[in-house]
Amino acid sequence: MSGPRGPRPRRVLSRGNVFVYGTLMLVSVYYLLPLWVMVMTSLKGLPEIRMGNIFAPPVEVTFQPWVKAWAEACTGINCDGLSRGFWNSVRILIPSLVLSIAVASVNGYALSSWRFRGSETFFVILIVGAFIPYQVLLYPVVILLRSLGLYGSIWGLVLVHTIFGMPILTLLFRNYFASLPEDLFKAARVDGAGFWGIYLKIILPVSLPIFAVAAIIQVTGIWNDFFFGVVFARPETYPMTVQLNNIVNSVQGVKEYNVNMAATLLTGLLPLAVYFASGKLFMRGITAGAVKV
Amino acid sequence: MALDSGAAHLDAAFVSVRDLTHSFGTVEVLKGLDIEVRNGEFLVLLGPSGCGKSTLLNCIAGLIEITDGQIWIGGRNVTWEEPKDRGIGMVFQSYALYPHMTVHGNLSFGLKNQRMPEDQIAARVVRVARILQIEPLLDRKPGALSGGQRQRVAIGRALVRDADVFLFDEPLSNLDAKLRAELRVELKRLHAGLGNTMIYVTHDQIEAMTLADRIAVMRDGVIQQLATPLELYDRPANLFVAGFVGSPSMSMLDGRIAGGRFHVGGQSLALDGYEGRAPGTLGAAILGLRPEHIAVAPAGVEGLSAVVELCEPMGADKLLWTDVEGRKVSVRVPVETSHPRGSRVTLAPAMGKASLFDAGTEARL
Amino acid sequence: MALDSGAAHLDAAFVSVRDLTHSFGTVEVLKGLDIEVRNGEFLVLLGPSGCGKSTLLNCIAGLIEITDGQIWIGGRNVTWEEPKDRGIGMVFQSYALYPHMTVHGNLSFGLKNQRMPEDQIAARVVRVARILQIEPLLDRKPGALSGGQRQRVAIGRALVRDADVFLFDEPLSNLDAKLRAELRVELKRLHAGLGNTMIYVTHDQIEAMTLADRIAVMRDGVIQQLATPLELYDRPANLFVAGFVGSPSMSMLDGRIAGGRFHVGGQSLALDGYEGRAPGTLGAAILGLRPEHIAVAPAGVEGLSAVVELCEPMGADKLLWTDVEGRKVSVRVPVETSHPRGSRVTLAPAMGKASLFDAGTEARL
Amino acid sequence: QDGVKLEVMHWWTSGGEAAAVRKLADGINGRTAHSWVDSAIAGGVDIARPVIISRIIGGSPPTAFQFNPGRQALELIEAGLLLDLTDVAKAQRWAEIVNPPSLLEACTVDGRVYCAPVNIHSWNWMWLSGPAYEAAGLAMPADWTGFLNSVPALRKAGITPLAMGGQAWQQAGLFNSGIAIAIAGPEAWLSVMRDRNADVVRGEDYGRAFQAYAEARTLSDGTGVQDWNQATRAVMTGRAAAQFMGDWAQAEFALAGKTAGVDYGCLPGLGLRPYLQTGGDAFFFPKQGNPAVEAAQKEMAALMLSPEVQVSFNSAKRSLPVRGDVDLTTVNECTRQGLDLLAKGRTLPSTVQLISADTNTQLNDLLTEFWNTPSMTAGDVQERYARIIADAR
Amino acid sequence: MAPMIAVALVLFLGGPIWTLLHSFTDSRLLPRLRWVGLDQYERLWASRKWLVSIENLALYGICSLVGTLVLGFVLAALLDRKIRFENTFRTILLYPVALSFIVTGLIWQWLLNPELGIPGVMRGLGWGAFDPLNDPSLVMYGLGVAGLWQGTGLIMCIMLAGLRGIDDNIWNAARVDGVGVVKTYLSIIVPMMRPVFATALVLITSGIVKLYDLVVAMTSGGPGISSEVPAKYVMDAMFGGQNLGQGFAAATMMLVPVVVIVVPWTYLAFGRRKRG
Ligand SMILES: Nc1ncnc2c1ncn2[C@@H]1O[C@H](COP(=O)(O)OP(=O)(O)OP(=O)(O)O)[C@@H](O)[C@H]1O
Ligand SMILES: Nc1ncnc2c1ncn2[C@@H]1O[C@H](COP(=O)(O)OP(=O)(O)OP(=O)(O)O)[C@@H](O)[C@H]1O
Ligand SMILES: [Mg+2]
Ligand SMILES: [Mg+2]
Repeated sequence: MSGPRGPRPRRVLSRGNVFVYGTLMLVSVYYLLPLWVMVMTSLKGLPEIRMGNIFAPPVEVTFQPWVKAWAEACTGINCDGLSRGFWNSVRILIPSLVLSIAVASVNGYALSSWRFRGSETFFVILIVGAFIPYQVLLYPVVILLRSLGLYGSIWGLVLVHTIFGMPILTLLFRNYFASLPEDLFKAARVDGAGFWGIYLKIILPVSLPIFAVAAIIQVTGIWNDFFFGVVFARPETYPMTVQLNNIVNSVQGVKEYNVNMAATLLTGLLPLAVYFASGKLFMRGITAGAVKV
Repeated sequence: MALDSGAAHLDAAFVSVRDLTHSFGTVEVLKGLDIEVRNGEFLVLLGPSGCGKSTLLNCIAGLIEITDGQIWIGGRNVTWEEPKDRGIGMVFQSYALYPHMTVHGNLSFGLKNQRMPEDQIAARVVRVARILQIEPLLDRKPGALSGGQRQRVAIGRALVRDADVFLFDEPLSNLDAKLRAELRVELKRLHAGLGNTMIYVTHDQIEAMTLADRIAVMRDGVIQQLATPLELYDRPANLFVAGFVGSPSMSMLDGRIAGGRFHVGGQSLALDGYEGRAPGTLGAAILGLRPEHIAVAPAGVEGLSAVVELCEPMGADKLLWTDVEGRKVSVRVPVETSHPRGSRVTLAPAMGKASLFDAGTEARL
Repeated sequence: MALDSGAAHLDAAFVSVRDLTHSFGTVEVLKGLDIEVRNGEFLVLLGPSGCGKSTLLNCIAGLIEITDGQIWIGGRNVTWEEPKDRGIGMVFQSYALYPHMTVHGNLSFGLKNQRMPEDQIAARVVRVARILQIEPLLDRKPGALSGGQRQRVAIGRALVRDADVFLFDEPLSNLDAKLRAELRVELKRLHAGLGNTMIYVTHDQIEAMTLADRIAVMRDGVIQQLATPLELYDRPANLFVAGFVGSPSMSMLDGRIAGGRFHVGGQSLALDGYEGRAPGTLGAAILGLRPEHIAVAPAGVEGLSAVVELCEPMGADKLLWTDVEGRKVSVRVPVETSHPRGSRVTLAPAMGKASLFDAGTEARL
Repeated sequence: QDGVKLEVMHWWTSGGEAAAVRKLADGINGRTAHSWVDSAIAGGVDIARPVIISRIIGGSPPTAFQFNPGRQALELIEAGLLLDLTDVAKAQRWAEIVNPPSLLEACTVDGRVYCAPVNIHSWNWMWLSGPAYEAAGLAMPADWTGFLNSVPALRKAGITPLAMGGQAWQQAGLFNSGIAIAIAGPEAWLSVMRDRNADVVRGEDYGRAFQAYAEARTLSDGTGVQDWNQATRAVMTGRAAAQFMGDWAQAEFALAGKTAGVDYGCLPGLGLRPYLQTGGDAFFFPKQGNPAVEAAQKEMAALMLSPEVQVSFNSAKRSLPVRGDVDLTTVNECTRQGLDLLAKGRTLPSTVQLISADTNTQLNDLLTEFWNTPSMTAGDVQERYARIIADAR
Repeated sequence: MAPMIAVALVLFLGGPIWTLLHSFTDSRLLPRLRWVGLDQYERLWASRKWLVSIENLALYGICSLVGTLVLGFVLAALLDRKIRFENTFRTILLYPVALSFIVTGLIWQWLLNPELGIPGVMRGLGWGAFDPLNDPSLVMYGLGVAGLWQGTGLIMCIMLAGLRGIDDNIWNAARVDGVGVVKTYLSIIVPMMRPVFATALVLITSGIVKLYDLVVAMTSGGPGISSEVPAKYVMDAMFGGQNLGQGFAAATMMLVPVVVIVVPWTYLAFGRRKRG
């Protein structure tokens, strides 16, 4: 017996592979080019930057910009760089992230699986909410928080993040949940699981990819938020982005591009870590074997 | 035998469906359906594909919101109650296994929800897994199971629980004959032991006949007949039930009744011995004959003359497809006999087992 | 009869599976399986749930990457080819309908891909839909269909196409008996007309017997016997096949052969007329008897004495469960007869139809 | 007496600015019982404004905040949200010491003082490139006209005559603070900006100014940068010959180690009519409803104008002090010119002190559109400018 | 939970109403109810900047919507082909989202700079010179390139999550039906992912409508006003110009089409719910 036998050998340079990896590499270049420039710039001294070639690697590598961005850059009279705001950002991020995802996913779940009166109207309002530039709502939010007695507290900020994250996240969750096999819900109801039981034990575990997406959206949004951070926090609780903004966005005076780049890269590290870690949640065929259709 | 096991608990209606109507959008699937299931009864639902059996089970379970009517379980009107408050266990036609849980997790989920102690749960799961022969699979997820294994997990998920009413939607359809026979016996035994009420959808006539206390035959969302298996088989209430129950199915001869005889084409048969109230004379009528109630008579005996068209081996015996005056009639014959295609035989029906229907109303005479 | 329809095209192996091994991770499901299917043959795969039938079909279709072995179709080694280049049509056990397309869309999708002209597509779809009785459903999406309706769409999707090989995985399991019988006939007719090669998984023994040119019985990833239905039924190659084929299944009596007689408990039977090469004397042996090959003999005739335990009505006839020296033996009897529980009867097996197995190797003697 | 924590909101974040802020903070921390809590937000008034307003509306305002004095704070004052500093101003005789008086006027509404000016920044400087003129073989021009005359030579040498960043405020600044004052004259300018006299805009003087602006438009082709400091760098390296920008541009020159008068030149008011526009920063103090805090706020206001703080702060910030009676320690040639003009009283208020932010935004939009639309004529922009002035409130 | 939802409703329903009301006033620095009728709207529609903003938004919107959806889906599909280093590629495509645009805007300015950046390199290779950010007719495309760079990663992620929810059996059926990979994506996978596309669509369009940071960071609306967008108009009016009334009028005008389109669309696409 001659000829092919057993599993098809995987040719490394098959047409499909060349196309897939080729495209990805190409796109990666487009995506990485700015990163390259940033990293290179952050490793150069100011005089070298002034000379102009943005693509060139540094002639003289210096880590001073990174040190400065992290620990020395001044914000007003406080000269401790981004390190100052880091823990504040973490303290803001965690409750906001947990709460916003919890609220939105439960909303999405309620909207997709349980009938309640006015749910459509609720949904429409949320969607319209997604389109309002949040700055327009600044004063209403301030007034609202003031009347709730939350203005200026970290919980006020958490509430704001939760609310402004709600439209997109609710939509995200709702649409994903709605595409899960309906019989799963039925089986769980027969098995005596209630609203929360179904949500926690069935919906949540089979929707991990979408939770990963939601986490990515929220970590990015909350971590990078600057506007709400300054408006609703106080100087001692300013998030890292206020420092970042102060380092980067000075109107007058000299622009230290290398420090700016280093600061931006430093600020992006945590979301980046989250993106990388979320990989495990993007699992394949998670509902395999559930039903036959 | 069908009536004597489990019959002990029979009393008033335990599950009762009253005037149930359900529509999916504009498609009316259940049309004012009424059915009463006695306590401890094993009721089998039979009916053509798409007649509304699954929909009925879903309505009883409270999984779809009914358009009109009432559902009573155990003397309570549960029409508006949540599924979990109805005391039911269910096997879904599509299995609906929890994809992220192992088989063990799937089986124990319902029990955990009832806050049963861990050791009891473990004991039950093991017992059910043994019955269903899925013990080696307890740590797999549904995605790594074969079709029949999945189906068994689905059954197991219902069986582990103490439900008052079990709703089984074609639970054995994807199992091999041997396993199916074993599980049939197990189910019967469990039912006899626990005395739960069972509503069981199946397409397998043997399953229906052997398991059921009573069988309900449905068609287009309406119950056609609700009777014991024997009665259903021997005395179908109408043409539909007659044609539907029994495999291979009853042969139908359309003719006329006149002078106490049934006339079909140029031939006729005496109606002597027919168990119904067949009128002496009636315009059009239909005579139904089951293959096993027809004998191939030696030449000369009174009967219908027929031509052999096809001979199908069925394992235990053979099925002879014949043509009587242009109508198909099938006859069950022993394997040994040989009737070549095209040969002419005389068929002698046992009139005591035949069924006669009014051609207009299709009701049994 | 099984051999004469479609047999016209039989010639060399059309689908041939050579030394096929497949493992899911550490679980070895197919173990060096060999099978040759002739051109135009209707091959039925039988086997217990989880034995690897679906896996085999998937391997033939090229949907899972095999661990070792070869697949040949139409004389070509297709082991490394894409499913679409293998000329197959397939019905999946789990249907795998396209949920966003209407039934019509599901049926016509494959054809559109072959760039068949619109009018031909429409004609085919309508024809298949008529055969499967899903014409009124053409505009529905799968989500709005009953289980049996979905299954028919899945069949339809395979049937509309001109494939050289059809792989059907339990295609009729969720249909009612009547429809199943009708479709069985239709499938047979289609197959006879087109002369395609069919590999058909089923758990329904009647389906297997009536449809198959040959039947392959599988167990744990290994083919146990590949033979015509009659041979399989009458002369099972080993104990497993004997027990697996036939429903209700063959009764097994374990005993000894000595002096040309089979001894069980204190009783014995003459082996005269046994068709195999039964040795005059052998230590342990097993005698297999099908229920329909045992007659309840009048007292005095030679046979085995038995006690009636249970009597199960099966529609056409009854099944008598009896006890012979502590072993269960089932006997098929006419409905009319009456054997009360506990009564003693004499069973007279037809030795010409019996099977004898070596207790050690379990192979047929 | 217990100290109060004074949260001060400002947008001084870059190196030199931060050093300047430290002087203020040192003043508070060192000379009073109170402590300075720094709340810096970079990005200027457009970013700080919503934050400050939100905090005030939200009921937890900062103790003090930096703002442009003038029309922009009017509404807060009218709404009674800001602390009246009149008694401090009286006690410290601000009316006498603040120079130019327009700074205090900008803080005064209905005769009452609401803010404490701290420094003077002037917008209307033209910076000239030493290397560029050297390369073109010319001496640095003395005024706008001279600059225009040098253009052909510059062009020949491959030098962009005028460096201009891509942002609207830079392009508008050239007209509003530069050409309009220099060509149409301070009187016409004041009657437009202060008195909203649209007829003056439609008049001949302004007509010439718009012509000049249109001419300037052609001079910046090829700059290709967004930020002002990138434009400044072009001047520094000699790729461009001139830039119109505020005195903060000097910081860039200084950092690069350039010497005024040699490496770069400066022409206040384009050299034609050397006036100094005296903008600057001021601090406002929201009402807190707490007498102890209010006392501290007033103490702070007084301290900010004290001579010591003025000198140390403005030296660090490279801006001019608001008091005429103090001397900066070291000044270069360009700063000297500014101080001279200040001493001579050749000063004008800054644009934002006269017109509302709304009008300012509209003017910016118009002028940047003009600057970037070659097909738009001086006549077009003149008429539309006039309409905006006429509608200004 | 319930209070959260109540707050959200109050805000998302009350906010626009509040905005609408104040658009009929002459609120400047502080919101106040001094009615001026439709004055703010008249001024809005007489403003060149506003008209340009709308045109720009339409142009950018169409390019970015199509670009993001297509690129996002294609990338997700590529990542879903059981490739190696999936995690790395995904992170690469996603990292732009994590970086503040204040700085990446600057990088793109550099990259698109005719001397320093890509156009310079291309000119070096003998291509024609171009200067996207300083050419009024190209500037929106320049923004588009950067916008695509920043926005696609997230959409790709959403699509990837959607792809992961698709049953392998569907793929098998398509393979047996003889459908090529591309065709399977187009005619089976994409239609099955309709809800995912709906989510992506809302996310992208809401991002487009709110487009602000990118413009500020890269062009500040320039050259001239040729890259102005409505959200920036609103912000400029509210916070730059201290004219809340004008800003609210513009914001209202932005919401009108949203409401007109979104409300019926939501009812159509999502109104008929599956379960009950
Ligand atoms: N969501 C739906 N929308 C519209 N019609 C539906 C829907 N679900 C089911 N139907 C129709 O309702 C009828 C009854 O469906 P049901 O599932 O109850 O049938 P069944 O008796 O269980 O059939 P089977 O034996 O094939 O499972 C079928 O004709 C089916 O097409
Ligand atoms: N993904 C998987 N991982 C591990 N084991 C698997 C996987 N899929 C199937 N199996 C195992 O392989 C065996 C064969 O499965 P297969 O689906 O071929 O059975 P089958 O003969 O079709 O059974 P059935 O009649 O129940 O459909 C089963 O025991 C099953 O548990
Ligand atoms: Mg059903
Ligand atoms: Mg299978």
